[in-house]
Amino acid sequence: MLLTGLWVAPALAGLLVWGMPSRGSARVLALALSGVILAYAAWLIVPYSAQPGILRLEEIGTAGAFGIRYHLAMDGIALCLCWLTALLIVLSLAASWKGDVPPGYWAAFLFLESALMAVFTFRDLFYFYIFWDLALIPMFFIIGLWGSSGRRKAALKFVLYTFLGSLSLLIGLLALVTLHYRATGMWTWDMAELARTPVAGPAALWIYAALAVGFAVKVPVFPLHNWLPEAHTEAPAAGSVLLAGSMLKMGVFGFLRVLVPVFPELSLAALPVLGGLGVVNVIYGALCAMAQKDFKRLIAFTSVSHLGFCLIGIFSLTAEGIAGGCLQMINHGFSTGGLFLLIGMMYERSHRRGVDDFGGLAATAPVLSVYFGVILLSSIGLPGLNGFVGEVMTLAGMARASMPLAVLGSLGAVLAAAYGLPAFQKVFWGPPGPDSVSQTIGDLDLRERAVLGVLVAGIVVLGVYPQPLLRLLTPAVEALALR
Amino acid sequence: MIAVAIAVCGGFAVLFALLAFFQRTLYGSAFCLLVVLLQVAASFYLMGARLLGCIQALVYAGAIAVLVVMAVMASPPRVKELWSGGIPKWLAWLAILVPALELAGFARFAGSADGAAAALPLLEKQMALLLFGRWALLTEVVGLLILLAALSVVREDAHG
Amino acid sequence: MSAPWPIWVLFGAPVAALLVGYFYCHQRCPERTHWPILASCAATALAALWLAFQVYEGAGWDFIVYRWAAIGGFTVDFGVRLDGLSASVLAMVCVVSGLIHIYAVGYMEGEPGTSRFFLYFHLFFLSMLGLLVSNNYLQTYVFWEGVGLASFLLIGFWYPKESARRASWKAFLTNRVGDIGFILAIFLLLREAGSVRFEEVFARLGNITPGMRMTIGLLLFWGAAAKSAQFPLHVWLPDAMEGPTPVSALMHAATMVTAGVFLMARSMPLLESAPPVLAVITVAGLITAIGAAIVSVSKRDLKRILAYSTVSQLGLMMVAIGTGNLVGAVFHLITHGFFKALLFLCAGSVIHGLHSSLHGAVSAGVDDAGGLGRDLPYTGGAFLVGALALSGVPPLAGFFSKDLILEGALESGHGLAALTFLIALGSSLYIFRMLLLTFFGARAQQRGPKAHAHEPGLLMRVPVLILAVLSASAGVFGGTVARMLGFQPPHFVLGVAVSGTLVAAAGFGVAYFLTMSRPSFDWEWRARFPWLERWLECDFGWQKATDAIAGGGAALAHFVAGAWESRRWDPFTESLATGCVQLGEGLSAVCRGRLNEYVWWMFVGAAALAFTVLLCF
Amino acid sequence: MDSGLLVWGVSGVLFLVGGAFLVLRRQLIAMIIGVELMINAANLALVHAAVRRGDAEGLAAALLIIAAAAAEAVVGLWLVLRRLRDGETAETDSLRELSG
Repeated sequence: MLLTGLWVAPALAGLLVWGMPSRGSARVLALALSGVILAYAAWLIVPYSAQPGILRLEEIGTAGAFGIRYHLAMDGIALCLCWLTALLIVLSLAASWKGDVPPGYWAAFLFLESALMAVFTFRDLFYFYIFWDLALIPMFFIIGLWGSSGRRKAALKFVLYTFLGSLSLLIGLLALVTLHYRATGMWTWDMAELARTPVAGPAALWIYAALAVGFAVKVPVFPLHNWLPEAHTEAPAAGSVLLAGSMLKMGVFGFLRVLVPVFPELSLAALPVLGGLGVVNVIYGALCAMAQKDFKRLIAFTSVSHLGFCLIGIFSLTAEGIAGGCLQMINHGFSTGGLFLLIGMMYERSHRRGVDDFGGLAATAPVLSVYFGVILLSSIGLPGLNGFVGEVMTLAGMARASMPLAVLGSLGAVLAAAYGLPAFQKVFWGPPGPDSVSQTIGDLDLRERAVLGVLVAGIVVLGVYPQPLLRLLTPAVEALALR
Repeated sequence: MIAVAIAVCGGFAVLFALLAFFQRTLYGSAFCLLVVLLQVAASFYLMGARLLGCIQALVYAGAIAVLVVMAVMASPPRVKELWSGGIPKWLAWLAILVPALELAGFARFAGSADGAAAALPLLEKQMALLLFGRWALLTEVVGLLILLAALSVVREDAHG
Repeated sequence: MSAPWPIWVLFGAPVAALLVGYFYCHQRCPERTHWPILASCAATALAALWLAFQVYEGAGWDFIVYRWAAIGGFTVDFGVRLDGLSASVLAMVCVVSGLIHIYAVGYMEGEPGTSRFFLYFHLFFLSMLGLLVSNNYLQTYVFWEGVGLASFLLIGFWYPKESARRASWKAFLTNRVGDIGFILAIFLLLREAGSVRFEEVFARLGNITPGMRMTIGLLLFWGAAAKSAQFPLHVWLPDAMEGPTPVSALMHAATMVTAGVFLMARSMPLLESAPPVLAVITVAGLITAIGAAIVSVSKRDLKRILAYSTVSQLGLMMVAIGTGNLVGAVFHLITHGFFKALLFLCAGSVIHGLHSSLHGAVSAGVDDAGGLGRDLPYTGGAFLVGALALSGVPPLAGFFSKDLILEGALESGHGLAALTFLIALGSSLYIFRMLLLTFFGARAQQRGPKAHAHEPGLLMRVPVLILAVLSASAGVFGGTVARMLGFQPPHFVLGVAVSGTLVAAAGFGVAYFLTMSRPSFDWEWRARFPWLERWLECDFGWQKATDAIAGGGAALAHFVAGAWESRRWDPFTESLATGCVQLGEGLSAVCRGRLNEYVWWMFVGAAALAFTVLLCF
Repeated sequence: MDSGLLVWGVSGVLFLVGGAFLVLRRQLIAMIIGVELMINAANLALVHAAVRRGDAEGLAAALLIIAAAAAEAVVGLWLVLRRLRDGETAETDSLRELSG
């Protein structure tokens, strides 16, 4: 019952919040319930560490029609991602405290959380796919209803683009299951069984491609990424935090949970293609970020770059590469989540997002500039902070797999500095522009400092001492490593 | 023997259907439809489903075809192609001649050994039992359907 | 052996000072932020000296503090390693930075944001310490970038100035380019040797292929070249003079830039196992040293002359490393730390003194500061000591360390020795030119405004005095440094010593001739050879080349983001959507509203369906 | 005598003629007549099959179909008349609302 609670609780909370009469009470209840869920997720470490390895808890019900079985399981990677999601939900709800929004806004976030938790814990591909698509709906409303000017187009583009991806994923899954049935005469959607009898022959390649495209759309991999900048620019601050912090990880999680175990030898062979795409992601994202004028688009492209590192890590298929990929996912949640919250706060005060609209903030808002500085440095991978840990381990893993890709990937480090620091210099050190609003921006109040304080604390601790998190990930990662 | 009779009825049904199609006026088409329905009722009867044949003749030919003719007559005269004088003379004569021929043929051959179609009382009894046994619910629903149809028409006129 | 407590003081004191400084002083009493920081400087200096003494006595530590990350083939533990090399350099760094911290209190008085300055200053000091005492390459890399970040913050301290912002950004980017080489070397080490710890790497050098050893060595040199401003990546150091003078003194003269040489010295066993790398280092060192010396002679700005002099001296140290002369390189690194810091502090006093007439300019040109010998006798005297030390006049420190390098060069080849002597000549030429022009040039010849300069306060004079004493007497430590590094004390070859002094004297003579006897020479050659001046101004065109590369990168970014992403790829994917819409409109034209047609299409559909069903089963 | 083929033929033609009514004739009432014809064709085939197999369910179904057809005819005619009463022509072209 432990894991079912994890994804059912947010859904119930969402319904409860939705039903609240007044906006104020809905807001308070939402924050309280998300706090409870965070506590519950954190507490899960106790039963998890009681039985190390994969916490196989929920296998309720026998295989129904077509072998669909309600099968949940939690391993190190899923636990970390659930923690990250729960934490980001609490922080983003706290951050959007001042917005005057109907209860539906808070409910949407809680529904999103429930769908994400389900995606991370379900081991049955059927349920996995259902919640994979369900996660889009709340985000569609968050962007569509409470975004900024061009929200409708962005929301529609976001949903259509990702649904196309999910279509390819569905086709892949169906083909996989039927081929498995033809091979073994047994209907099953369970990842473990599907992995046990690998599908051979040319069909496997097509299925692999279909699944890869399905996941690639969600992780924005290079050619399929242009829904991300628009979705981020138009989403409300809290929405972008969740979109970048957790939803992009669904794609990477998909690669990790479905593709690598079910098609080990194809994944090994896919190193130049998908590893190469990861490198392209890193460099392309960084180059685009360098030339952006809108801050949110800039951060959106940095997400593309960071997730490129995740791909590099995972498709190196070495233990430290995959562990680096998982760490990068969590670190990216912290740093990009923080950046989006900050930009949201600056937008709240000045209704402007352009890099040129601000200037000389270091003088007028010192605390804001310190927080922004630390989080931005973590985002460009300064050693000592958490961004660096992920990058080093993914590239070290890739160095063992294929050195040229590692060399190109580490080029991303220079480009990261190239998009991070000029923006910081322009906004905080640069001269206030003619119409820039730096004078009117007041410094952060206590609530905002608390929210960002949590993120900065996470950034510093994960940067200085990542070993405990690594110990948590090791059993799951060792199971996946092939090289 | 019976097959010939059925064939004759079928032939006439087809003939009158084509006639209905090529009639200039709707009035003629409706009339031909009536004849076709009667031919089909005759075929049912000849096939052995006597009760069904009667029902067909009564309900379908008697009620629905007449209803259609009534509808045609009820439509306002200004709609030219609907009205423009009744049905052509030759058609009327033909419509009378055909049943007469059939009745004559039927009478003549009724006596022959395999002439009378083996009535299937057992089959029809089973049908009745079925209708009010296993399919009772279905029959009720169809009955209700007809009631509804009638009501909807009535309701409209009540305060039309 | 358990770690002695002073090692924890090394790390604990700066961290405590930073925390207290930021959370208490910076928020409540900004003007007193430097107190905890000075206290931590004192503590670390004492601890460093005590540890150096222990290491001199033969002690040495290499232990792991905690396990940073370990999974698969990636095991990295943070630890401390104190041996001869790190202890000696650590002592120098702590002493010099302690003095410069005191100097900075006097120098930065009255400046806005001094508390922020001291916090950044001490952050640099902490990173430098971490770098020196780390026991593996990755920890060195972590503090290596920490030092880069501190230099970014400090160069851009006066951020309202556009040039300061550009200089700090250029410094960080160039360092990051270098760091790519360093991190790639780390990955290769992880792959080949399975660990990054110095001990294990040097123990397993045998089973790394020569080719791989060479690549790792070259990559490490690429990283060191960026940090120590060697030939291809030295472009950022002259611009780094935008920062306040204490920053230039501490980071861009004495400590930070020597990190590159320190890394080379640290990985000496690796370099020696790949001889071609040593050759490359020597060549790069020579090019840098000679080029920088020439450019330095042509510069007019006080701090720029010293900046290029630093680049030249670092080139000399790299030459020493290249010739395998570890003692020479490290000892020169230490003595250079003393006298170069002294020279910069004197330049700082001059700028500070002229502050009123410079109307806010950060640095002063030789013309503005001409003939200040009378106004600033004390600073002039200290500068003279520094100049003598730098040019290698006996008995000062420079003579001893440069002599070692000359001997090493002589052993490895006459051509090389000639070039090193040329570098020595260049160094004495540019330093005496600066000395004469600034302090002894007759006021009339200088075209600068009549500036009234005043001697700096006591807080600035004491560190200068101490550094002057150290620059003069540091020569005696040659033997101790050699012993700490595990070599026999150096024996002096009389011939090399005498020729070194002669070269220094020759340099002085030429400088005297160019500045005193024909004072207008400085402006004449610029008028007659304007192309030469432009050429020298931008480091033989290399500055332009690097700016072009950076510009190219930005243009590529704009092309990728603008022309490709937002004008071709995005519209293309959206055109797929609009294409579907058009398709929909086309199909809807079929329903023209006629009922019969609909029925007809129904029939056709039904027939087609029936047909397919029949076909399949 | 296989009357089967014959009856199939008749009901087929009847069905097609009904279809022709629906597709080709312009008047609404003609379409209703067409529908009636098609229903009868189907009924004829159904009853014939039921009788050959001696399956009472077929007959019962045929009976219900007749009932349903009655209801359908009533409603259909009523719609047409209502439309005619409102002063519209009985032409199918007047019904334009569905055009794309």
